[in-house]
Amino acid sequence: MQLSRDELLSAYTKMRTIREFEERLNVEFQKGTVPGFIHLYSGQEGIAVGICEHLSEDIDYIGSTHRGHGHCIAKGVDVKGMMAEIFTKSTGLCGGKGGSMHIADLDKGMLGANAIVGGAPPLAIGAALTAKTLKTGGVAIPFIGDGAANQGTVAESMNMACVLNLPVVFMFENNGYAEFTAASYATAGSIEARAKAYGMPATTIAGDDFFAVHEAAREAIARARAGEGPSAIEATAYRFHGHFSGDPQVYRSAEELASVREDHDVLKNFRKRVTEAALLDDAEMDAIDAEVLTLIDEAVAEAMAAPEPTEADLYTDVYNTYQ
Amino acid sequence: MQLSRDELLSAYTKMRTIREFEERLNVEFQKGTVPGFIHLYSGQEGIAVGICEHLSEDIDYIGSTHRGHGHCIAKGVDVKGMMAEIFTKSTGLCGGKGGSMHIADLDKGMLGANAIVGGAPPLAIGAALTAKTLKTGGVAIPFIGDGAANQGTVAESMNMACVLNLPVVFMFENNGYAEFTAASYATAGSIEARAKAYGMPATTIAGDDFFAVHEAAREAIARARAGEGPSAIEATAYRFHGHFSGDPQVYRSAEELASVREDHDVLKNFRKRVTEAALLDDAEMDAIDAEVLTLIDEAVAEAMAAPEPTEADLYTDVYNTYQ
Amino acid sequence: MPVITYREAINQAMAQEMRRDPLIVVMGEDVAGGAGGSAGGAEAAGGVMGITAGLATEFGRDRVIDTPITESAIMGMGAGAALTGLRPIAELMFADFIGVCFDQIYNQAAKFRYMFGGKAVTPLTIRTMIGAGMGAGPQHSQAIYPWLTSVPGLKVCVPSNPYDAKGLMIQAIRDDDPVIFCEHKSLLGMEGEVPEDPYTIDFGKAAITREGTDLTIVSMSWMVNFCNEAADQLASEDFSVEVVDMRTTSPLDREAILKSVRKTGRLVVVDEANPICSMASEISSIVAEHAFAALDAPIKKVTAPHTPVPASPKLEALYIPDTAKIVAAARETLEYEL
Amino acid sequence: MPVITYREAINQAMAQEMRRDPLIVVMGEDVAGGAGGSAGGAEAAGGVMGITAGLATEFGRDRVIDTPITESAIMGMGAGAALTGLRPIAELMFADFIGVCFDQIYNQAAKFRYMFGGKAVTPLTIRTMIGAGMGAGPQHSQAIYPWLTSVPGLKVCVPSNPYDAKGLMIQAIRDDDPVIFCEHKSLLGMEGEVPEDPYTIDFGKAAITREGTDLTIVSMSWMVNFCNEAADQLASEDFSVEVVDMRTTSPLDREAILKSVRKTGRLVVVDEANPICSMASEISSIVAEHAFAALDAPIKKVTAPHTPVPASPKLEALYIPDTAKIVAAARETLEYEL
Ligand SMILES: Cc1ncc(C[n+]2csc(CCOP(=O)(O)OP(=O)(O)O)c2C)c(N)n1
Ligand SMILES: Cc1ncc(C[n+]2csc(CCOP(=O)(O)OP(=O)(O)O)c2C)c(N)n1
Ligand SMILES: [Mg+2]
Ligand SMILES: [Mg+2]
Repeated sequence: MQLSRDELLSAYTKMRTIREFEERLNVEFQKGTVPGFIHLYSGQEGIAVGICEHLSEDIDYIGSTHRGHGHCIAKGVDVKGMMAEIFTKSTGLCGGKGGSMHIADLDKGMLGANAIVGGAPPLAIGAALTAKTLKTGGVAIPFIGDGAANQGTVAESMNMACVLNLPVVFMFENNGYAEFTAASYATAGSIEARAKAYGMPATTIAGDDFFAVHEAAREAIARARAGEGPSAIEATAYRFHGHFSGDPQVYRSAEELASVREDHDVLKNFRKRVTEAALLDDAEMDAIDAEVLTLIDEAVAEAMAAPEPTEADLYTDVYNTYQ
Repeated sequence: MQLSRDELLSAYTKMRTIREFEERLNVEFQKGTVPGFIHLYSGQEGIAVGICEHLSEDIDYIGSTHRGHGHCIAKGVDVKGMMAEIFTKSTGLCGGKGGSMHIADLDKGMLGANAIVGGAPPLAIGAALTAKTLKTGGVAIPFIGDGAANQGTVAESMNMACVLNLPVVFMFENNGYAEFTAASYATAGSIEARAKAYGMPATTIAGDDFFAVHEAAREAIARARAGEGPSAIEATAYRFHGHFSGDPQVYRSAEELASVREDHDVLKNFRKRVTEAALLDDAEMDAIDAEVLTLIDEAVAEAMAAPEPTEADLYTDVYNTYQ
Repeated sequence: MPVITYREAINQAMAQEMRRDPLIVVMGEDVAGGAGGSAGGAEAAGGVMGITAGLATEFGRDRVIDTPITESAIMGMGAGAALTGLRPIAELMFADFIGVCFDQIYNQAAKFRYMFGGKAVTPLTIRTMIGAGMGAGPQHSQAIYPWLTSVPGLKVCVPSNPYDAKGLMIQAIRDDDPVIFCEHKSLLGMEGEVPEDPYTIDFGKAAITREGTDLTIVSMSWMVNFCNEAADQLASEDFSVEVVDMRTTSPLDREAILKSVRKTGRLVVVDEANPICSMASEISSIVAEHAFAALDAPIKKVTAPHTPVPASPKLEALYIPDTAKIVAAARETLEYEL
Repeated sequence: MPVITYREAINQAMAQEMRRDPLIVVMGEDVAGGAGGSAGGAEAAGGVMGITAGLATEFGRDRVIDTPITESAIMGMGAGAALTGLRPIAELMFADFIGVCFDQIYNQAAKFRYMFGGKAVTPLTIRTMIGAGMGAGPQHSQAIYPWLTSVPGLKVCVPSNPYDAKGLMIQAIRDDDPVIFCEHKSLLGMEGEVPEDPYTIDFGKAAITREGTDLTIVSMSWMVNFCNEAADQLASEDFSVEVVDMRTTSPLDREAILKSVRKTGRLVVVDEANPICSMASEISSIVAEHAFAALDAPIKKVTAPHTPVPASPKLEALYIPDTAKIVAAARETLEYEL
């Protein structure tokens, strides 16, 4: 289905924002300004954005992973609040208590990054149960890596979603690696076949093709909204960086690393396609690029300038009430 | 492949022993002589025996379930030791500390019944890893119910077995129910398809046909022994009793209950087949029946007469050594 | 006042709350039962112990949801539903099964509020069955509430009688934090007076079930009943024993414990859990830190031994801290002289 | 004597034992790393923290097994392999992940021997990383050894320095019971003298890392180092402080604790875990029961607060029981007068 100009611009802006956010974080992390671990989403932007462009903030939910920045931005989470959170400042979305692996924004339907591999799918089916019970028409999307695909929680969630006919789209991102181990070694058989074995429709698409993701997601989400139950999408994904910022990636060949960036850059692919089809022109995309850079610069500057949480914050919000 | 007379007699004896063991336990449990819960295997004998007749005590292992008596007997575990254990006597296989849901006999390659649904498959792949590492030629068989099939541990074990190319046969027993809930409701899609999705061969057979099980098991086990990796068998199974001894089974129709016993009795089917083919005659099977009855009578009498564990037993065997 | 069982009290609490609040859903294995069965699919169980009996029939299967045997998916679904607007009651049939789903409870539900910077509200109630006494063996008989109690962000109920069971269950359902409600399998048939109308019991408020001045016994859940018996037995020997029933272990009513010990000067803590890092240890340590000056005797812990729960009913009876063991410890503590 | 790191000490222990005993296999996520990768599949990690570095290269991938991210399958495979003749070392990368695999540890491996009537031998070593100090956030920083310690059938190592790490690891591997070996992430780079030759340290034997007569501080793992600092600081104020390093929490050297407290009369227990049902609580309760008469002051617990571990390094530093907090508690205890 043909996207409107506005839709194309929106998608491009989101993907570009994710890319710049991550590339900048990589630089900051190497400088030592960012605490903890950082897992970068560069290269996989088309997947988060391809699916989230179909979602609304009010009724639709996503459940994310340790590699969650891209999912957040795609779902409309505030970039400055995210950056401040990754810098663990009091102005961060979680007041600095969550950090990169726990960014959440329930008001935007973002159920949280998750530092437990396979942690989010059970939560996502819960959000889908809410949608089904309250008849909101909403859907829930857990993002699942090729490594996470093996976790028992994922299998359980797929079965539960089928049994209860929940509005879920299981979004598998197969970027070929879980940490330093290849999916070809650790993820037996086929993820698509696993999903189908539970009785849900499933399809495999190229995650560096925004339009392929967008189209597959459209169908799966429409199905879920119509009360026809869960489905799964497996997207081939291309991780530009290592597992975490700083990973030397000795397990990947130079050829693979080069090809990932040259042949599988979703932003390049997108730009080529929309300019060739004369849907957008380079100038307007360049303008977006510049705006995004400014936003990221500001976000980093504000995050760095923001106050640390205070000692009192250590003790708050363990409970709503604890008489 | 045609079974020898001795093989047929052995299989029949084992199946009949399981049946009588369970039927007698049902009576004893209703009398209140047996503590805890008892889950009876009657109706499913062909599955345990069909597969275990291919196994040796030394190098092959099985991992069992809460419904484990049949698996134990099929694997050659001592009937009297089992009965005494179920009566939680000091002469029981586990000294009365395990009971019905924890009978184990490592000397016979029986890794334990398991009161945790989905608990055994991870252990079974461990036994398979031992076999692979020590090149014993052994195989490991976890038994898995239709309800257990949904547990994450089962999915994880299937993936692991494929990744490490372990000598495992996943033996699914689909008896249509997990407790009081039908598999048609709770087990989405197809178990066979799930196994295949991990890249292993899988097949579905009728569990009331001893010969079908025996043949499928022969192939799968040969494959495992040859180092060709795991496979799965789904057997349609027919649970004669309720989930536990005493379950009124209001969730099953009278027709289903009648048909299970009339049309799906593996012992009847076996006898019909071997007498029609003139492989065994009724008289020799009747003789086995009588012997088995005597054995079970003795087992119950001895279990009832056996001493209780002593207070000292409460504290022993928590550790091998605990300085 | 109507006399009903602990089982019925919990059932009544859920039914009354479900009538009041359409956001409440119940989920778990066979909480209705019968789904897909050849008899037509009518409610067939109402829980393995009948605690949710009748709920599916009254509220329908959209609100009383039979699930597959996948505890991580059940707990996670409950947590995710709670985070997005429902008030789920999720059943973990036996507390022993926590090992297959603990992550969704302790790393997810319990931490949402804190790690999301105070923005999450997770009104999840987890019902689960604890304890020994049924000959159910090592994997179906454990008292694991110490682990739960130690988790920041979780609240833990351990009712010892039908009245408390109802009031704490209603509070748990209405509470905006994740709560684990521990039902003791040996108490299900216990009868007691329970008001028909809904009422709540505040969390973190202990009950004094026996008043006394010579010795404090602190306990929870099933054990409270043995403690009461022990107190009554000792009363006939002219010892005045106070029994404190914690009712919830998180929050824990430290004040009630300290106040009683400051009065009596002597303490026995009774806990069905394994001894190490138990509630008995916790309560003893609180007193050893905060009421030390009031203590006239060593603090005795009466707990299960450091062993699994044996299947044999004879051994299980020896495993359980019973009235005789409590009386013996109490007597020793009462008779202690520095 | 060679000076090596805690990380290297553990690595050396495993390598030496693997040379000695072909039954030892190592398994876990990226314990080798690189499997199936486009660079050809050579060892690429040796564990996320490099603790198993070189093992795959020396012993081959049949003995150093990269696994999928399925902790239940890893722990269960380790337990099943141990039950049938291997001596597996299974890695649970971060101890926080225990929630997805606890059943295979506590209901299976730990209970085999007891529930199978004494016939099982389960020589399984589980290596795992505990604790705060790396800014790794709420789900990667927890000190969960109290849960482990409470489980009958499990043994638990909590080494505080490279020497102990090596000796306890070798003992863990040779031990015939399931052992969880807790490596503290903040200690990995700590250097110390470690003999090249293999040696074992008996389980259940505490070390006195500072001798003293005025106060006993009991601790374990990372915290011991802060306790030593605190003792040294207080020594300059003429307080004589004894520090007891438990080394293993199961078995726990109760005698060493009681002996020290009987000498000093005062006790502070320091534990990085959340406070409730912690090792601090356990140790306090042991002393309150068995060395009550020797006590001259309340027993103080210094622990993390009852909160998740915050991601912010500033808050994390406040979360951790550090030297200043230990000194403050010690001083209060030393100065206490009845
Ligand atoms: C339960 C659990 N196990 C292991 C880890 C450590 N870990 C973090 S990310 C990761 C790899 C995940 O791989 P994949 O699912 O493919 O996601 P990707 O990193 O490729 O986005 C691992 C093993 C974890 N955080 N949680
Ligand atoms: C982890 C866990 N969840 C739930 C239970 C309770 N339970 C025991 S048997 C059973 C049903 C198992 O069904 P299935 O796997 O089909 O085996 P069957 O009883 O039919 O042999 C359930 C839910 C349990 N013992 N362990
Ligand atoms: Mg991946
Ligand atoms: Mg079944």
